[in-house]
Amino acid sequence: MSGVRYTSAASGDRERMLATLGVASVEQLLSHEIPEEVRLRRPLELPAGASEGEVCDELRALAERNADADAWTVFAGAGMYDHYVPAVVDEIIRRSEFLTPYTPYQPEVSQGTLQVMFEFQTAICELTGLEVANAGVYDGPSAVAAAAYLVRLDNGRRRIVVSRAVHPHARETLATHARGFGMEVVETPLAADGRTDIARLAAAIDADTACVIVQQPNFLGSVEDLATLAQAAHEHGAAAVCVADPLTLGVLEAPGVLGFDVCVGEGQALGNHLQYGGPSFGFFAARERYLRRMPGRIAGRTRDVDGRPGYVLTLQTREQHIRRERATHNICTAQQLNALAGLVYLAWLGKAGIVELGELLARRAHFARAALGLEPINPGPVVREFAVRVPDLEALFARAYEQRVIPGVRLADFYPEYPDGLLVAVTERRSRADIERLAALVRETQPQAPSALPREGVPA
Amino acid sequence: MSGVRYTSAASGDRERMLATLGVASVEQLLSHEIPEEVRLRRPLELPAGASEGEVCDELRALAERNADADAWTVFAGAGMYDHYVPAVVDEIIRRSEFLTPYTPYQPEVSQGTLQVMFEFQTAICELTGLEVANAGVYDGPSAVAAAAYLVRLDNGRRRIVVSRAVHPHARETLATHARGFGMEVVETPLAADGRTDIARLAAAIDADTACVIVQQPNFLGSVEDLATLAQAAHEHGAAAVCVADPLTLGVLEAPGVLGFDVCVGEGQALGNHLQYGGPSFGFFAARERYLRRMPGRIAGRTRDVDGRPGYVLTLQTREQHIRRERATHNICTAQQLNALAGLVYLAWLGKAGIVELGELLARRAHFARAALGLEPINPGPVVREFAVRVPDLEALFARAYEQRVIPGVRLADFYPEYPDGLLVAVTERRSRADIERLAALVRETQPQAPSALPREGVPA
Amino acid sequence: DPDATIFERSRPGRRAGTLPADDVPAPTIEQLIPEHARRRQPPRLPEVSEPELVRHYVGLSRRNFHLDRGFYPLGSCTMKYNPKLHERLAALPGFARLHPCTPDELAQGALELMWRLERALAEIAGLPHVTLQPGAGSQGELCGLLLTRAYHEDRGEQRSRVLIPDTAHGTNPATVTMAGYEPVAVGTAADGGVDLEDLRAKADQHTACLMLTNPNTLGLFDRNIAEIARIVRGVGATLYYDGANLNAVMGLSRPGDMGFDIVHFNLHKTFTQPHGGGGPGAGPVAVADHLEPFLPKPVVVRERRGDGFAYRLDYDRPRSIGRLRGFQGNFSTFVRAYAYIRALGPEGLREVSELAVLNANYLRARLAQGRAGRYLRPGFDRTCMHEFVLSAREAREQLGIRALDIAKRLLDWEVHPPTVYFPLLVEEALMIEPTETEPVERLDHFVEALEAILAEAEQDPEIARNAPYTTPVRRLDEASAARRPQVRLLLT
Amino acid sequence: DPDATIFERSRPGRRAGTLPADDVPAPTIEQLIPEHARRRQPPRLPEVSEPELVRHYVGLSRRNFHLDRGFYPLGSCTMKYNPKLHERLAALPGFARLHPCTPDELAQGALELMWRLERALAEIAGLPHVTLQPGAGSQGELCGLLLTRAYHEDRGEQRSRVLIPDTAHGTNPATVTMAGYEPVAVGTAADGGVDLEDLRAKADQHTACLMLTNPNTLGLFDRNIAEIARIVRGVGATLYYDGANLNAVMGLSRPGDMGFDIVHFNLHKTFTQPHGGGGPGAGPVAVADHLEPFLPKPVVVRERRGDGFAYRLDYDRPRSIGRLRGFQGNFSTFVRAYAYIRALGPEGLREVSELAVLNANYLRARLAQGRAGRYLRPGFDRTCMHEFVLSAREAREQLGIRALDIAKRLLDWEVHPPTVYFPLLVEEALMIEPTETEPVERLDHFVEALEAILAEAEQDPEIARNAPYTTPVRRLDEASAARRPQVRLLLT
Repeated sequence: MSGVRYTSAASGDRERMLATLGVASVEQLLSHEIPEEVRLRRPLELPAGASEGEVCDELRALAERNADADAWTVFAGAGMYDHYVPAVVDEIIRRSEFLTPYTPYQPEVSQGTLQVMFEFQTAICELTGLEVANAGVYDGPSAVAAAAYLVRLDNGRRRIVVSRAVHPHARETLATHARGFGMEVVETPLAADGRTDIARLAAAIDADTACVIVQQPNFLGSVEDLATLAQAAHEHGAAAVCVADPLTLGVLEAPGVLGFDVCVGEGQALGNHLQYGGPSFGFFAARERYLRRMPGRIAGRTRDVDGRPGYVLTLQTREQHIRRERATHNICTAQQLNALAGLVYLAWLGKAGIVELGELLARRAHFARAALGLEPINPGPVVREFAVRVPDLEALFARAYEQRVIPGVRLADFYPEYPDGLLVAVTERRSRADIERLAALVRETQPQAPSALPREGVPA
Repeated sequence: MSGVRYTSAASGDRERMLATLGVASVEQLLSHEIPEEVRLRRPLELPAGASEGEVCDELRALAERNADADAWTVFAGAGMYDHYVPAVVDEIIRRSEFLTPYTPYQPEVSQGTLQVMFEFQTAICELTGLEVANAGVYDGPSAVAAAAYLVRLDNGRRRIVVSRAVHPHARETLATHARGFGMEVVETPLAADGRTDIARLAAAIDADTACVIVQQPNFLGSVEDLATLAQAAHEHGAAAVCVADPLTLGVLEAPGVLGFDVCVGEGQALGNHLQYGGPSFGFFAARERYLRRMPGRIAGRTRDVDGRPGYVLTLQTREQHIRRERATHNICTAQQLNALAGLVYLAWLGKAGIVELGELLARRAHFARAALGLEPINPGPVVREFAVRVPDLEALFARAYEQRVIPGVRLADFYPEYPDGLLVAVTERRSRADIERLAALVRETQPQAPSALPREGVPA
Repeated sequence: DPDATIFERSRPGRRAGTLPADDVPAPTIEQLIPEHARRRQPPRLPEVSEPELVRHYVGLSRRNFHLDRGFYPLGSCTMKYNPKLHERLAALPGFARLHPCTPDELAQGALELMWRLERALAEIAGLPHVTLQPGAGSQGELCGLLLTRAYHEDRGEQRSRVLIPDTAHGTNPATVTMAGYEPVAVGTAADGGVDLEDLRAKADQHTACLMLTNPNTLGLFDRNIAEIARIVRGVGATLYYDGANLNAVMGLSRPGDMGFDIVHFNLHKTFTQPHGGGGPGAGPVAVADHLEPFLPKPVVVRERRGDGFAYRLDYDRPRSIGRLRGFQGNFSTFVRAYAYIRALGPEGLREVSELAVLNANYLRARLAQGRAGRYLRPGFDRTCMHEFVLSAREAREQLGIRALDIAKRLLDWEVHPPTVYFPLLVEEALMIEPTETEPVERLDHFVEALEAILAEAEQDPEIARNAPYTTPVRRLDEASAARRPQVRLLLT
Repeated sequence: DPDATIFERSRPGRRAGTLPADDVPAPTIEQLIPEHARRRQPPRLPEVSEPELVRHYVGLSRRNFHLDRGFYPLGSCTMKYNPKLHERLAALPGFARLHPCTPDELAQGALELMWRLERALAEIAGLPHVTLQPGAGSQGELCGLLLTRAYHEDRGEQRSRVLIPDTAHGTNPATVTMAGYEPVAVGTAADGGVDLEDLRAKADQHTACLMLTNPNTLGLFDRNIAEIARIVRGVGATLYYDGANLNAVMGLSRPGDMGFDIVHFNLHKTFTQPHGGGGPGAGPVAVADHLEPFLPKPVVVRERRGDGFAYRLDYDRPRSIGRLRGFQGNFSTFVRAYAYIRALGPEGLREVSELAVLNANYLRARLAQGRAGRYLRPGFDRTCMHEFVLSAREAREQLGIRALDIAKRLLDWEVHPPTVYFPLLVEEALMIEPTETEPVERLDHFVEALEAILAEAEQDPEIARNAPYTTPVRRLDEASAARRPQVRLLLT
């Protein structure tokens, strides 16, 4: 087997090549270069290589030990959602022509990728209501950190005020990065209704506040009052940064329209498979004034020497490979293929589809919340996800597993203050029958559950 | 949903198009053309259309109710085999460029498909040891019928002598088609060792015998004495037709070398998924003298007006679209994509691989036959498959199902004369551990089984 | 060398494939296979690495025009969009990796899918019984004729002739010959339909069958179909529907209701199985009650089992014509066809046909104007169904360019040409089928291309005569390819 | 219009996507979402049918050069073949369709795969602990510096500077800035390695870390690595290994054995994750024991459970630097990397590096002759590892063509150019990394192309200066793109 795996040089080739070099073996080349004291003189301690069929079977066996969202009915969300990924998305992203090229440093032979970037930027601007966007960053949480860094480069202030209703991973990522940026993160609490406590947030903003960060819908699924939040930030000259779920922007107003300066978020819901959390992509949009300090790749439209329209990577003076320590960020390889999936998904969904889907989710979320009959943690408007109190969470999970159902995410994993919280997400794949099945599981396992809400809309 | 599925004309488009036609509706067009007495004036009685995600889920649910060869350990063969299909095969055949074009009637824009056909023909000639091959026919059994028809066109004789060791589906297909061709099929029996009874076959050949048809390895898996069989045919001026398993031709001599005039067979084993029996492809090779009467598409090498090499569909005067009732066959759309899979598989396997794999299968088959410890029906040389007697077949199947094993094919489904017969196939996917698991199932369920053979090679 | 074959890219010792270790204790191959049967020289298959294998075929693929690249108005071929969903579904392990000998009780999902598809096709055809076995339209045709023979023989009749309109697809007469019948051509009337007089004159007690396509290859619906059926039935023959043009009438008119006894479907046309550069397809056949006993075996049977149903393959069919091929047919094409029918439903299917007709008539109307109207005259000037035929006779006579030249010049416009020189009835025929999946701007672009080609030919017909110019190769020497056929590489 | 964007292909009322019926009894959207939050104008996403959607992106894809088409010797990028098997595996529902919040007990296969990959990477790096979390090399670098800071702060030290050779990748200094350190450049010696004198002069108690690539961006193995490690450790700084060039040394030499404390891997380089036109990648980090407490959380933990093992994500890591991103990292890249390591095994991995070195040196030797030897001089004339750097200074001075012109002219040969103008140290640099998956005939073809380009430039340098000619577009106006950036389509 050895010597044939993905490499091309058969033994005859090697002899010919070594002869050209005038050496007898590769070892002879290496022995001059790598000092003996750092040479590894034993085989790596790894299992012996295997044939393609064997590797395939071994990994299939591992895959089958996971409760995937095809075999299981998954109500888990918390930032990643089991949406249907259309076949056209997989078809397009697995074409070699998109899958195997490098970053488009040679624009003449990379117009496919570059035009995709330009179209993606256009779609993100349109969704967020902002003027400029890059072609994607690593993921939602790191996009939040990148937004804070951008604002710091712009206004030089050192404090970040962030609502506790922002995704915990985003807040943790922000905190980790902020240590590098030399910024201070101030977290403000939730109100009793599961939304950002606007007064407390406003009070935390001062003249050294670089930006205010909130999320729409927030981690519990609640719809925030964005306009008021943006205003609070701007009153102190701070930038307003929104973390948004792009799939809900067919029904929720664009953050840019409501006054936000920067809008970032997690793109997984747009045509990216769950993949146990990655890769997906983060998106990053802002007002035009931030353009020359934005992180990430940006494609720009221009013309070639014959006057034909074309695209290039532009504003590369922001980037590490040109500006090194004076770059505005260190992003190199990002998530181009995932952004392409997002773009194809948006085009598949289309102008009517994104509204239809947004409405479908909102209505299903509402139906599900009522159908479960549990006390809501965030009783206000929600659009795809909501949190409820479950008196006996373990009983629910245990019984649900028997039916291959994952009933949601334990909220206490993220917010210890809600030990009995369950975060439930619906998608268009969670049919009415699925929701009713979950409701039945709740009824079976939570006889003592208070029916706090009138079960509006649920047939008797 | 209606009006948007895979079609492009939105309502605005339709109005514009109808205006061009000067009619108010499509109905108005139709009502002039289709007489009312044959108009369907009710909706088809079919379930209402569904979204892509719902169709996907519904078909996945159907798929999950099948015992596929990934989830189950399958020892069934009988002409189709659970070989590993390399990822490169699927990658290449699912490229739109190969998946979605029509038959290459316009060679200038079909060089990809045409060169594939030429390469495929070359590979089939090389495997079979014959001079010419077409680019594939429907499947193995229908290839056998087509071979008989070809020979009849060539020598005008009316009798076909076929060994009972040829695949039953091929014999049935031959019989069905022969009724159309106006040919008589004479079947000659198996000898006691599960091979063709050569004397009986030779005796059945007469001066009106168009061809003799045998199979290598035969349906029970036995290696036939091809040279002697070809000689018997030629002594009476009949053509010798071999049905071959192409995957075994790395270790078994090419039928063309042993004197056969025509070699056909089932191509599934070459890189085609099982697909519950199809589509796969049949291959068809012959001596050069048959070329102008061969069925199916044939690509030929030529040059363009600038002198550049290229390929065309050639000898089209054999074909129905040119010659109509004087065509040599009625084949139109055949199995180009499956033949491409076969070609890529052969190139993946390569010159060394096809021998290695052939040897691996032969040794595993032999090991398995010994390990099972059952009375063989065909005790002679086998290369990938063999038949044994199982005293209590039902007990074996029942116990095997519990362990997700399909122990083989019930031979009585094809040969009622072997009510206790089990046809067992191995592939490179049936590991030694799998074979030993099957042997354990036999031991558990067949305590009375005679251990007819010394268990050569099986460790104590 | 961009033109090298995979064999010419071979280098000794290279390989792509890997195999598990040969770890069983067993005799060597020399001990296992007798010398007379053992291969002496290994087949000279290519020796290439996986990266170069992939590059070779990716490179070849780029030399194909294909449906996902542009307009493909190939008359009679129904080059409609192939939904990507279908490839995902056909690849599901429960379908793709299912052995054909899997016992029925372990293949219930596959059998149920086949049963449901049979029911759906029966409803679309308006005939109660369906076999999915035939592997292509041509096998479906053969099936239909063998059913006809079995039916007549069962009644003690020997019939020798099959009537075929002169507009028919080439497979029809070819199949008739293969089925041991004699084909008899029936003429075409001035309105493009069957010449009833000629039909009446030729239909008699020797007639086994009339094979018909409706709409026919001119794209015209035969308005006399009921009368045709009466004539054919009157002489005891079967009436066979060539389903190549079924895309025009789904949910609008059913062959069974028109009086046909036998219908074949082209799953690779109407039901959007991708064409694969020449297959695979499938040619299921629907029949009336009196032909059911003769259907190929096995057939799928549904039986009540407890609260639900169980499905099995039934081989016990003593009057069956037997088999047309191995196993159960081209199963993965059934998956795609079923998914298509499920996605569209009754309204979607009807809309497919309505839009196929609308697109064809729109294009026909656009081409009746301008230079196209002058040089490309309609074969029969009538409202068409899903396709229509133009004649380039005026182009040949006035401009000196033939249908073939127009076709080749269209290649430079990145449009696939229509079918040319068929049907034979129309001189210099161009047979145009846009299908329902094309947007109007593609149709307009096609009109624009034809106008430009004709305008250019008015100036200089040599341009079209020497076209194409921008394709991977230019016009190829087909004559010498046929005279001195080189059909394989001579390996050394 | 072949240049139209998907937005320009939009037509009112068309659509591709379909959704299930909205069948729940619930209030209308107006009742559910307060007006202040409700969107007033729907986003103007494209309105296209599925067939046209596919054609648009298939068409765009054809305007890309890609690895499955030809040679891609892009220095420092390790453009090696991406096995097709990996795509099949990453798409398995158990991996692709697994929710990141799946409880550990229902994700044992995924966790075991991550654990096994961590162990394999640890062995390859020669360092015991691995985090898979960083989403790219740059995040791995940031992770390494934040670990360094945490480590020093844990010891009560404040250090402010990070040493970086002047040959380093641009991400190194950029990351240093983002991590709040000050970058300090260290010079390069005549043999292409770190200038030890300069290093000794700059390493002091303010030094937090030395970031090093070995082999470095010149493709040269630093033979003084042991001494470098002694110097850095001597001042209490960490030694960071930028794994971009790990493809040169797998199984031959391990960063941990060289004295490095921290290593990042580029799964999209060494472990053949496809580049996707700019991602996704992954940048796992391996560290020595003293840095383990600070690794990002969660980490995968294996525990004995009965006869076997159970795996879980451990969040209880009080000294952790926290998170660099969401969830568990780019899991599907782990699937590919693990499959690659499983397929190759220890011998295969070593052979990868050996052949990468052989290919690079063969190409270097071939280019030392002929016109290439005259106009393209080696940056440092030494046996290289997996890549090497040439300078086109002589070409510029003698022929009047620059490295960029050579790169652009190579496009006409259907070869991707090398990396140009990096490392900065070498004037008119061409940085060439053939990788181990290329066959010798591709290397020879590259030599031939360069020879031809140089020969042609001897006659007429304008040819190269105006190249390329055969690409979908020609040289683009980057200056005005940056001056008046148009970064989105203005929708109307």
